[in-house]
Amino acid sequence: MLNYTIKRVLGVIPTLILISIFVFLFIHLIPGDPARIVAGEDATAADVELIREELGLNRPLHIQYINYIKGILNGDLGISLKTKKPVLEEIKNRFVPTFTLTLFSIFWSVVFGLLIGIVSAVNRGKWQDYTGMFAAVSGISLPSFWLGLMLVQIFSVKLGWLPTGGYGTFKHFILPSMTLGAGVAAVIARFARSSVMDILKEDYVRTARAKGLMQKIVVWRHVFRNALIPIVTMVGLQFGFLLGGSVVIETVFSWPGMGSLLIDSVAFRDYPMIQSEILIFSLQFIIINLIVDLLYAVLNPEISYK
Amino acid sequence: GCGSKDDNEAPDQGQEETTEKPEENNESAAKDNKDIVVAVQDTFISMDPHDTNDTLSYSAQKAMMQGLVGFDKEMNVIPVLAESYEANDEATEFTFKLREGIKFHDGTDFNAEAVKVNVDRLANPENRLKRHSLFAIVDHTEVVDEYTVKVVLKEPFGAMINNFAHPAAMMHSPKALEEFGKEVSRNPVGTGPFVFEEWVSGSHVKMVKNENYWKPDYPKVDSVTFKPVKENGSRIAMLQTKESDFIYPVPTEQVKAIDGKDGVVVEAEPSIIVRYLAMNTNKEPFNDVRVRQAVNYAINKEAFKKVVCGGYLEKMDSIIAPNTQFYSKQEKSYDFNLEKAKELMKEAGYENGFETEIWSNNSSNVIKATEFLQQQLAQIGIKANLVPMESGTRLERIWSVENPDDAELQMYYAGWSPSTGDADWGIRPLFAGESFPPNSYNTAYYNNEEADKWIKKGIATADNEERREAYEKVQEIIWNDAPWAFLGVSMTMGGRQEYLEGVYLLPDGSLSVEEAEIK
Amino acid sequence: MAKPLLEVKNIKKYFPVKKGILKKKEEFVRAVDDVSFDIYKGETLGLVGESGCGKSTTGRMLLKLIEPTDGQIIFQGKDISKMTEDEIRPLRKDIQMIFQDPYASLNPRMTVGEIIAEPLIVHEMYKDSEEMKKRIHELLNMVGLSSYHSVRYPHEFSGGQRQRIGIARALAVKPKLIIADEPVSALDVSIQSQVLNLMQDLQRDLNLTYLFIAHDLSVVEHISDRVGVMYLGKIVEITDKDTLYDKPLHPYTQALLSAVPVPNPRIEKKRIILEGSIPSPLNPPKGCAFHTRCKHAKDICKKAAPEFKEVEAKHYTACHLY
Amino acid sequence: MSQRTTKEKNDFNQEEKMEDIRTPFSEFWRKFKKQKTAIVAGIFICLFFIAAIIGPYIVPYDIAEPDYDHVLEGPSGKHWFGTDAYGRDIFSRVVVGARISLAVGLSSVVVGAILGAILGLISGYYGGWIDNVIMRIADVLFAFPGIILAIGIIAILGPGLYNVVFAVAIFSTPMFARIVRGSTLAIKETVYVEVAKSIGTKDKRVMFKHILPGTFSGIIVYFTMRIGTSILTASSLSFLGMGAQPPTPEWGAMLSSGRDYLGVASHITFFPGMAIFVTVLAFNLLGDGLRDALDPKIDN
Amino acid sequence: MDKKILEIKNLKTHFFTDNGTVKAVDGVDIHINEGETLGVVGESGSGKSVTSLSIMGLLNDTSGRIVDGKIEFQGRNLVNLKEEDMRKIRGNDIAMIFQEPMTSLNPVLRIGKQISEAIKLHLKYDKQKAKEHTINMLKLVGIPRAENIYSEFPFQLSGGMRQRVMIAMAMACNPKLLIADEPTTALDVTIQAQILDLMKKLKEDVGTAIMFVTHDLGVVAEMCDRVVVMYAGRVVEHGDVYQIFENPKHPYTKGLLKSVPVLRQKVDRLASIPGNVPSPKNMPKGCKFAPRCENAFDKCWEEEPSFYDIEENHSSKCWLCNRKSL
Ligand SMILES: Nc1ncnc2c1ncn2[C@@H]1O[C@H](COP(=O)(O)OP(=O)(O)OP(=O)(O)O)[C@@H](O)[C@H]1O
Ligand SMILES: Nc1ncnc2c1ncn2[C@@H]1O[C@H](COP(=O)(O)OP(=O)(O)OP(=O)(O)O)[C@@H](O)[C@H]1O
Ligand SMILES: [Mg+2]
Ligand SMILES: [Mg+2]
Repeated sequence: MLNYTIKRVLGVIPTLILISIFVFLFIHLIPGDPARIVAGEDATAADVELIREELGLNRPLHIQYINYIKGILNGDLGISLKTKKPVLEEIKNRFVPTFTLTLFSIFWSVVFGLLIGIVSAVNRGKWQDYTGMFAAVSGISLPSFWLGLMLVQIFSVKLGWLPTGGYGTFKHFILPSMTLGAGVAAVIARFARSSVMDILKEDYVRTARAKGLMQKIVVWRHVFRNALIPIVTMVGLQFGFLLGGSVVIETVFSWPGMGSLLIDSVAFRDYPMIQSEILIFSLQFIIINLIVDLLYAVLNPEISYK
Repeated sequence: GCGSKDDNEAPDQGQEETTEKPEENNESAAKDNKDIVVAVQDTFISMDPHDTNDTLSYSAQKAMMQGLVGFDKEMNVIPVLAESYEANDEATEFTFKLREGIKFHDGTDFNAEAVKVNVDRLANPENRLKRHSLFAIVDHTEVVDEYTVKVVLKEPFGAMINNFAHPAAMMHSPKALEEFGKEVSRNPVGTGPFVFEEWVSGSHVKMVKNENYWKPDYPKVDSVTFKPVKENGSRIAMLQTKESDFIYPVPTEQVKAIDGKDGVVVEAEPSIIVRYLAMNTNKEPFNDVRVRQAVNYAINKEAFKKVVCGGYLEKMDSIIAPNTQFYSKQEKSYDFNLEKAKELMKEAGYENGFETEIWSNNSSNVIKATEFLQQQLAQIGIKANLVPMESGTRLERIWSVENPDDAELQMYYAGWSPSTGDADWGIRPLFAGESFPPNSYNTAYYNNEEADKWIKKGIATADNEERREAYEKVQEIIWNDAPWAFLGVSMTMGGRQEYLEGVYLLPDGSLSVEEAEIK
Repeated sequence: MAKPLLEVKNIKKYFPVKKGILKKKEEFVRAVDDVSFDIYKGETLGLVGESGCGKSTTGRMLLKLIEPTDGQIIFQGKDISKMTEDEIRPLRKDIQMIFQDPYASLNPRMTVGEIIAEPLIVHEMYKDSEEMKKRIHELLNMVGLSSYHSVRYPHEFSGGQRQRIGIARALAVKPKLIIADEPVSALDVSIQSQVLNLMQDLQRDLNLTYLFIAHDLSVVEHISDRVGVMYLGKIVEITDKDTLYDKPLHPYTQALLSAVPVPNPRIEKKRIILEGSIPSPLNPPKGCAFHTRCKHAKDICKKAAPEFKEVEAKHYTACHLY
Repeated sequence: MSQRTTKEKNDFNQEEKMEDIRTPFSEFWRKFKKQKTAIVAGIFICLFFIAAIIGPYIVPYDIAEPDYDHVLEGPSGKHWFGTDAYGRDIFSRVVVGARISLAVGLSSVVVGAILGAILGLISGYYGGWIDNVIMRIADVLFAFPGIILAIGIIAILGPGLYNVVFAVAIFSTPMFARIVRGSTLAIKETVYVEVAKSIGTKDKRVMFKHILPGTFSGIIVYFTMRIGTSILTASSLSFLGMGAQPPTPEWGAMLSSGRDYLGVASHITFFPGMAIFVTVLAFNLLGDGLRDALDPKIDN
Repeated sequence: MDKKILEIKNLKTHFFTDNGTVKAVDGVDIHINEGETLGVVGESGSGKSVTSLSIMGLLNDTSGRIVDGKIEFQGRNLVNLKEEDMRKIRGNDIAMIFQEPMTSLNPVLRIGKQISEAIKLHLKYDKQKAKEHTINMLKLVGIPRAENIYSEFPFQLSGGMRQRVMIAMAMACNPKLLIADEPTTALDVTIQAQILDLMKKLKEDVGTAIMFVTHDLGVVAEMCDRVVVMYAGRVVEHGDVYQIFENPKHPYTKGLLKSVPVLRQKVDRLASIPGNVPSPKNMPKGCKFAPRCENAFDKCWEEEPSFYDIEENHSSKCWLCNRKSL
């Protein structure tokens, strides 16, 4: 298991390097001159040139990249062009809201998704199945921003139960995480259903029944854990979906997270900020998937014992 | 496209700002505390007024910091930290007599030395402050005595006092400047009614009551929290759910739905923000004044007001708004007249119209306005393609073009708030021959020697009569030349709870919370 | 004496398995470990052994579906073990393979006609499509199916019929040698005998040579002329079938033969029951690979691998007892 | 014993011959016919396509013609879905919008699927470093929040429908590549591919004749569902102001511009929202049905 | 003398699929006496497994249903038993071993747990006692290092070991009837020999009745007391081993016996049964074997024969055995 862990951790490195290059190039392809933006609209060409020099934007791309990587390794993500503060400092405050929001969303979407999926699979072809799957298909068919706006209309404006947006107490989490998690819950439900249905056909489930075990035990002890193995991998991938979704959702719910920061930074061509944000988004995704992989190994003794 | 803020040049807008002024407030109990929440449209960028160029950041800063002079609700210059001021006739020396006994939040005394530190900071190009341009003209600052300070300019500039009224000229505590260095932008220390408490990026800026405020009885609330809420619907919802006490701006579409309901009041006030569709006068077909006038006649401003602005728009009858200093109403009317428009097009040789592009930013309100303009222009055969641009792209495509002849810009929809309140800032950046992008905002590439002459005259003196005369001339020339389609003057739309009073929107689109009071 | 059609000399296949954190450490699965045999024209060589002993790997290497790690494969006097794919392609007409699983070896998305035509198309044997069609029908009839079956899809056929299709495909290019990898082990007994009979008939009519891989000793006995017994990547005994079945020399062969259940309730068998199962080819036992399960194991068996030698005329075995 | 036997036997076999030929397609169709919801969804999709094709010619109003005297009117007999801020007929716009949304959804997925299938096939078939490179790149694209990727591409290329198509295609590609690679890896190991190789079939033929068709069932299912996702993504981009240009009646753009009227004239957002929902739902349900019909494991 | 522990009468189990009804088992009569081993042989698809599953009541997860007939176990009819009562019999009175040792154990649960859960359930042992019992069972089936294996996972065992685990699991609660559905088909001959040996020993010690399903006639000859031959969802012949092997009466049984190559019995050419098992969609009207039968005559095509006694305990479903008709 230790070996496996180390192997997986080391395996992430090439991906990270590739991502850093990709992000770096990608950002530089976007039209819009950051020096111009920093200088402001009414700055002279000379001013802009000066600022470009100061920001190191006039150097060859590969030098810029190397400097950028050097900086990262020293824990220096650069200075935000917009606020002129260290990027790390800016992101620090924004990281937690997004991270907690995604965790919240993934938590409840996994719980509900699994529940719906299992109930549907076990009651295949009955009304529970149809209801569950209809809800799930609807979940992935709704535009999330629309859902968000509608939920605010209903739960905040009409009923006055929940705050319309902002970051703070538990109540603040409910609507954004529901909106963000709806699609993922739906995907998980559908996946769980088919995964459970596959497992139900396995020989060892028949063995378990042949022992005279109760349905409940068969489902939870023998089916569930095996069905979980493929689901866990899928949940990891869904995390990327959540991170992306947070960009839209944070706009709708005025959530002070990385997503809304990213939109701002893109508008401002705040290169160091965008780079770092995307890097952190990707890093988060990779780490989560790493954890998922390890969890996968824990669930699957065949891997953890090698 | 008529909200007073969203479709301006923000976030990099030249000048938009706020002033505060003391007023009376009482207490009451419709709300069980005295902490007010103000929801605004965008995130704050900086708390250093010298290095800020967005109105919204100023709105927050103004609650904590103050300048020597400021604006009242009609954009008239009034003394704040200075008791009085005077200028010499050549408009090269400005002397301020300071109010005595004022302390910064950190206990530092406010005096001539403090003013000198601030003005020097602004005037020094090496500091790379965004607002350096307003003070680049300053030659040096002299401390005359403890409470008298004299600012000497390199050359005459008649509108200088308005520059001092601009929030860019608000005063930092010299101690804070020394202590925090560049970090003052996160640690504002001023003389204002509220003391900075915290700024959680993307979430809120919070400030609490200044117990030692120099104006007696103020402030009347315990704290003010500004929250950025981008989504219009969410801002409205916050007002409806009482999560916020004041929101700005209120989307015009929603006014009817909320005004007067559940204790919500919407206030619409005229602003100095003008809405326009700039036409590139440097290029065909808009180098022909007849085409430009035809465009002006072809647009039904009444319908624009109704459809795009929900009725909240004032008529524009000069190139600047009525509340701007030296405004003069123009004779010639550009009221909707399709016949005339078609005739002019025919005269100009464009009987069958032409194809063009309207550039703009990409907020939903702006797109709504440009879509309307597109429909209107179609009436005289102009097929306008809309090109909404996300702001980075817009900057690149407009403000990176060094040579005017390379400009691809044809029509550009935008708004302008001359935040010094002076005609100069309402005209020079937009119409002077020297103001072509990338230097400034003359997106019409309007270049008229006659107009330029008068624009120069207007700032070469501090004499108001002379200035007025100059600006009357300028306004007439440009209005007749129609480098823009003049669409209207925006109204500032603020929504508040009934129990909240004393929060004002100034004509430049900035917000004042100094007199906030819960009734 | 005639030259063999195929000579296999000391072929080995070590599958590398990457180990360790950086996958630097390599270990090898010794799937086939020094195997030699000859096949003569017109004969059937049977290859038996338990699951995982390397029978299929050996068969695949002969076709170069798996690159041998070492050794020579001489087909009609030419060493094919070092040839490139392009050089070998023409030779593929001469060696064909029949696979164990009649369900998996037919592409479910192709009709039977297309499946049988595939080798003809690949080797560009017919310019004229009508002629090719005729050939396909001829082949179908040859294996006991009807022409109208050519437009159907494999899933409509029973296991035995599918195996016939597989045989027809192998015969399409008129091969000299057919490697049959457990062609009947997935079939029911009543069908198995049909296929075995068919293979025998075809051998006689078309003068085919078979390498017949199986784990069922009775089937191998029935169809083969000579039989080789494999254990853990090695051939432990090889001779003509009567000698092998009457007088097996290697203790493993003896145990194997005794383990086969005989469909006769009167026979009371004296079983040699082997303990445990085949060791992993990843780290085979030192010395004689079989010593861990061998009743006769002596000290030498643990130390030295026995030589593969001709103990009696044409009877080769690798055991320290001889 | 009777002589009838042979004849009877022949009859019996003859009967077998008379059975329909069961092609993989007829097999699929037999199973698909059982999927009632999927059939309904399929019919809906056909209707959408018909609307997309003939819509512009049959709608009651010009979609670009403003009527400032009848703005923001609710649904009525005259305007079934009401009118928007310029007094345009929302029903007409929604119907014509089907053309845009379907075109964007379909074409971006087609591009993504073709690119992905080729990459996945090469990657899975050859393995080794090619596989490594392609899959690492796919990983990177995966780790990159999709909408950000799209925003970036739009920022580079500028807004507009073609660019949206391209952006969404790029962001669908890695998933198709993975799916195809997955099936390729599985099919590559099948005995029938080994058979093909043993016969001497060249790589190209093995890839395209034997492997590719086997990946279709996986692609088709994901393809259908992905159209839904693409329509959603395109509308998200419009929501963020980076999608179709006005006055194009793209549903997402309609939603985006209508959202300021929530609570005042909710029908402006309701109908385009429903249009997106129903379309995406239909594609997802069709995809579900296709999966069940194509999945050999499911058989009853 | 012979007490019937299980008696199946006219069992019909049909699957209701999209393609129509598959009559997998269509009128099967089988009985098993206490302590005896009954061999069930037949071609693939002849309904052997479905019969076993019908006895166990494990058709729930499939589209199959028992449409007719009786399964009497110790006098109780299992067909209409409530799931709750059936559960108490399953794994306790009747246990089953499946063909695939590789997939029949849950890959994520430890061996010990998989065996002891049935013990805890049926014998109501506490944890400690269940563990002891489990380890004893593992030892009984000849697993070395039983204590260690207890906490290992299935993937750590070889196929033969897993099958031993399956047997330990099945035998754990001392069932009165053990259904072994092709327990050695997936194993190598040497391993098969080990398992068969083990089963014989267990049977001698415990005296459980075994229903041994297989298609290997050699195994039947070696293991069974009586044999039932199935074809196309029906029993076509039954009798004791000697009767079946030495005096087969049904043409199918005869064909079957002749088509297997037998070690050391040289034949130039094997006999074979022509044709294929009829597909369920295309069943002949009369005797299901008629299309493949050399001796079929008119009547065979029209009418299905019933059982005709040949000698004591030996009967066959063939018109040729009907003395009256001849
Ligand atoms: N590609 C491979 N990589 C690693 N090991 C392999 C590979 N192919 C086969 N092996 C190993 O080589 C050994 C011999 O395998 P092979 O398939 O030749 O056995 P076999 O005798 O044909 O068995 P069976 O009777 O089950 O078909 C086995 O242990 C197998 O696990
Ligand atoms: N779940 C099911 N759904 C539909 N048909 C089934 C199902 N299970 C079995 N059958 C059908 O029932 C018939 C009998 O199957 P069964 O598994 O009993 O055969 P068997 O005698 O055990 O064969 P084998 O020797 O291959 O195990 C077959 O035709 C099979 O197709
Ligand atoms: Mg093999
Ligand atoms: Mg079976």
